[in-house]
Amino acid sequence: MIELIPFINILILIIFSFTIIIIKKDKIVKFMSLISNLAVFILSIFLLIQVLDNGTLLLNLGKSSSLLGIQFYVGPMEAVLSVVFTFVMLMILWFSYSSIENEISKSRISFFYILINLLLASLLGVIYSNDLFNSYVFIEVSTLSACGLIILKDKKENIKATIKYLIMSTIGSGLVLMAIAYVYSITGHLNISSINEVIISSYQNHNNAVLIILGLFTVGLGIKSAVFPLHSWLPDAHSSAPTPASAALSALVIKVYVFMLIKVLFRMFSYEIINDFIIMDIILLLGSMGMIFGSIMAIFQKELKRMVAYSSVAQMGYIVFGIGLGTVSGTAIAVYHIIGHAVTKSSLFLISGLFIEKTSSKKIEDLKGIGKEMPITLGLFTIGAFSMVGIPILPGFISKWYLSLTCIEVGRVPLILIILASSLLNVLYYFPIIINGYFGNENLEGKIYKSKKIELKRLMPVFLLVIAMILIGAFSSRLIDLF
Amino acid sequence: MEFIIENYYEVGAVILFGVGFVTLMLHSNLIKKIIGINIMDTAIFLFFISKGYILGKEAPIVTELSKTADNYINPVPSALMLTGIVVAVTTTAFALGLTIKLYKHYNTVDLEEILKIREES
Amino acid sequence: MDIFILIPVLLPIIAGFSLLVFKPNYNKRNLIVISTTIINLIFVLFVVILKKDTSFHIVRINEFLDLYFMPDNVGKIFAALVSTLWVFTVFYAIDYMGKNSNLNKFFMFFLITEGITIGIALSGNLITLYLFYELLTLSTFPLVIEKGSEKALQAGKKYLIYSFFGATMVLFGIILLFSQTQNLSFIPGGVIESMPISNPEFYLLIYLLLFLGFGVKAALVPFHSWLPSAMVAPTPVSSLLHAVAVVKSGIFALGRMTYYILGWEVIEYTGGNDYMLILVLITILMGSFLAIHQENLKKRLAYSTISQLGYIMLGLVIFENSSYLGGFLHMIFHATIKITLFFCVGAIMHYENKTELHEIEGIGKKMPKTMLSFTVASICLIGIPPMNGFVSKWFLAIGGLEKNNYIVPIILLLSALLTAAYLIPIITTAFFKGKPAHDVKVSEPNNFMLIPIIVLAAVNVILGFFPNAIITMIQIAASKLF
Amino acid sequence: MIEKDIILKQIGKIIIPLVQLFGIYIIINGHLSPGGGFSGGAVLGTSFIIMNLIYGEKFVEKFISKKVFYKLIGFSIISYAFVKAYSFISDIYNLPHPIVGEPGNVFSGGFILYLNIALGILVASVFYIIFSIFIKKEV
Repeated sequence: MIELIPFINILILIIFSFTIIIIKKDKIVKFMSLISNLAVFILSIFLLIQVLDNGTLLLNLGKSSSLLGIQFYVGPMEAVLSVVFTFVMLMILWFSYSSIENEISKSRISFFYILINLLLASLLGVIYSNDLFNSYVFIEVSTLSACGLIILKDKKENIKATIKYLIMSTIGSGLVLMAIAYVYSITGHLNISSINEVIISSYQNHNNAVLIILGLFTVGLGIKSAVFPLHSWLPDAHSSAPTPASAALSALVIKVYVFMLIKVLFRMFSYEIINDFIIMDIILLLGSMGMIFGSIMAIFQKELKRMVAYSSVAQMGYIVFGIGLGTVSGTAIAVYHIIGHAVTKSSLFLISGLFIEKTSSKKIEDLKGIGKEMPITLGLFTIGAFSMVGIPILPGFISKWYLSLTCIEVGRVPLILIILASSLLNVLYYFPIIINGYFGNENLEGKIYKSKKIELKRLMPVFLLVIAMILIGAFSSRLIDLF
Repeated sequence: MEFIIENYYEVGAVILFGVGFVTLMLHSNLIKKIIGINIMDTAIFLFFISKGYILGKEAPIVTELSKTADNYINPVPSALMLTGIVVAVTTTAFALGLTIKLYKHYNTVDLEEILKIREES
Repeated sequence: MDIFILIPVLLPIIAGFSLLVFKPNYNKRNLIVISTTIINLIFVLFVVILKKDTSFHIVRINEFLDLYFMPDNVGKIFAALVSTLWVFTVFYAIDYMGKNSNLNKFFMFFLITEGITIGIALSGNLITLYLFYELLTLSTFPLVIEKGSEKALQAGKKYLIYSFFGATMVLFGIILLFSQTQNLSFIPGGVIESMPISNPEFYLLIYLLLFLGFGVKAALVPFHSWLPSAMVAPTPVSSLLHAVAVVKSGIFALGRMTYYILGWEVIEYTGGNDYMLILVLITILMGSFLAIHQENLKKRLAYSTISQLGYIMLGLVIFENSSYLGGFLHMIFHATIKITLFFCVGAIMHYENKTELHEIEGIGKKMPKTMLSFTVASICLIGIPPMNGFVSKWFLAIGGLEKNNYIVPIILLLSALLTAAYLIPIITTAFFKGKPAHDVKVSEPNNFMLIPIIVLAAVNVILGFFPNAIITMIQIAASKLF
Repeated sequence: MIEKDIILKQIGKIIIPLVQLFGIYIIINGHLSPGGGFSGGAVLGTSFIIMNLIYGEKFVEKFISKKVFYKLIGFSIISYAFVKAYSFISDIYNLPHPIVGEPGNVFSGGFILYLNIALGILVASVFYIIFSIFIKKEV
């Protein structure tokens, strides 16, 4: 039974999500989505234990051969990712119970939970699936539900952001589908492992085709995961969405596509083949550019959520950078950064949602003195920002450290400068918020002291996320050894 | 030249893909963009299905059990593309819905003009 | 029993957070703060006297994130110095900061900074040191911008940017180093075992990165400008920051890096210390020259700090037994001297509200004890025998001569002259200008402020006469190196 | 709404039931002949759309209201998921040994008939709902 967990996870989420359509009462809706997510989280933990004990799990649906059926491949990476993703989603859902009414009109609340469930199901699908076309379908489902989540908040800018996102990601999925078609035409398989077998033996005959496939996959998935020059949709979409949705989008959705890219590059092809092509250098370049320019653009943002969204672009740069190094350890750090950043960025987004709710302003400059009114909340924000900047023990530092070591390992020492410059730039945009928050007095003068304290009950999910972040940092070496 | 004629399905599909892509990128009208997306998708369907087509063989509908698999074309691409079509339909419907909504708010379906409005406001 | 080592680090931090949690009133807060620092001093002395060179692992995350404490002689001296001076400063600060009710946060960071500085002193490898080094920046930052004015925030920003820039360079260096050695523990003589090393250029890069990175906090010349701007902080903070905690942590980290990580033989082989020697000499002269032109007393002392830090760094770029000894001695002596000077200036600022040189005419008649202490400390700093400043400078000069480097003693002498040139005017203005003595009513500072000043001045004199106890301890540490 | 032409209405009376029957035929015979849930559902959904266009929305609501359509979506998808999951998990009627339908016998081919019906209902409902959302501009 336990080897069916990946399938059951997705099944539970989809069934519950469509049961919500039939139900009218919001309370039951919330309860149901909580139950389903909790169940999936617990099952994912079981799955992780199973995978750690018995090694990689291959699930052929219907127990048929891998040639015909859909295959799920759950290695340690996938198992850890699914635990982290379900955990983050659970926390986001918990957070949304008390705050979603503030942002979405009442008639649409049940849609939110439908879409969240569907989104998580499709994300898990992309993670588990070992079949290219199946992944493609899940990618499309996740894109559409992500679009749906953005449009739920019925404002002008949301519509515009959504259409931008939709068009961009449709281009992306078109390119991915084209790449799949190419792969199918030269190998005759859709199963990633089978493709690998064929390609290893015959890739020299199809050098151009392989290059085209790599390019299409990189650009297509790059658009979807907001890799630097293709990121233009991200700030609009992630900043205008309702807070829990933007947390989910920024923390989970874009990560999944990068993970898909990892699967394509290193499992479908292999390290030896990939390093023969120029594509890795291009990916490395894109990552470096993302790290620097994402941060620079974040510095110039005046709205808090936009700034955090641009910071996501920069952090995607780290992940892509890790991939671009083209070694096993680089990939492991990329996956580690996916995990660390998922936890960190979701807590940052949720906290900025709280700030916006309490100050009723999106502007960063209105946050001066917020630390005196919401000390604990800003404290949590500070820890998250420390991780981004790279204070030791927190995950941000550890990814930077290992990335640097890997740079030296592959003999590209100057690249360390980029990592360090990017973390300095992170200081430049996260610290002013904290400093002005704790030490700026301007907004408090002449005002009646308004208590903006948030009940601990509402902060609990953020607390848990921050604790998880610290744990991820503390157990980093064990995590990285897994991958 | 021979190469092109021999692989006329693929060449056609790639040309169609290019047409769709250019339509998508160069037109600022949202409806045209959506048309472009559809052309692109169709091109991929054509490409994919042509990969499964074998000249002189039938569609894989079993009417006489005596025929073996050699008599039929490869059904996998067709089945996949059925799913692809569903996905494309969904995306198109969603995009059209969004366009209607956008038109309600901005009174135009021209994406560039809409983006300009933001900068002004 | 090894966990005992943790107490000096954790106690102030916990006490600091307890201030935030319990929000005590004025009297209780003072009680907490004073008792914490005194108890902590006792603990530190326990560690210094009782503990042999043992290590205590806090947490071992992986091969590089292995946080542990290892108090050796060098660290013990630094820890003892820090905790001793902190006690004086606390008394001083309580009086200086006044009865403002909103000071819990200030004292919280004040205590936390003590814990972190002791953490730097006791840390057993470079990564632990780096962690505490970063935390030091973060915990002192609120102290710098205590006033909350625009100027203070500006200075704070400058401080942060400089510090993080330095820390980033350090991190770069650490990464490069780790990739070569896989070992960041402090071992006398350095972690690099095989001499001669195969790639000196690489190690030169590491050395320069680490030296310049830590040099930011130690106010090495191209990166010194945060120090004078950070003078906007309240005097107890600036005295601690500039005399003890921050700059000395930078120096201490430099010392650890030079003698315990890279090892002086490796550095000499790469030739990196020659480049740094030039920078250090420039630092000494430039600090002195700039100090002469400052009207503001605190700024004058700040530039003087820069120059004096150069002296200490001399001991880190000239690899000679007596240089090491002199540098280390000067680190201790400068701490006690400079804190005295700052306290005096702060007392004048607090009670007379005078900050500029020309304003303090005749202040020596009004506050004779304070200004007398200032005079004693000045003489010590100038290095007139048999004061303590002389002892350390003597060893530094000897070290330079042993290396056949004649420019060092020359610069030392020149700078001593300049030191006199910027300190003597303060004394003459205070004592010999303004109204005659019998017209002025004597009004000394409060005892809370005065006693630390006088005691510290006395300590300076005593250290000058009897430096042998400390010299012996340093010689033990030095014997492992040379 | 403007009253539609009488010819349209009368022809509709004849055509629409035929279209619907045809759709149902395609759905039910999906496992025996070309066709299946998606294509049949599309035909069926189109018939509702034509109905809406000719006789107005209220006419359709008389038969099946919007809420029912929504519920149909929910139920059909859930039951589809359950049945297919059962087949996946228990390995009954699954690839690579699917039970092949016998031409002429509707109740053959295992679960395929039920899956086709569920899919057909789903597609028909979704088509109609998308159309009605668009025509009323309540996106």
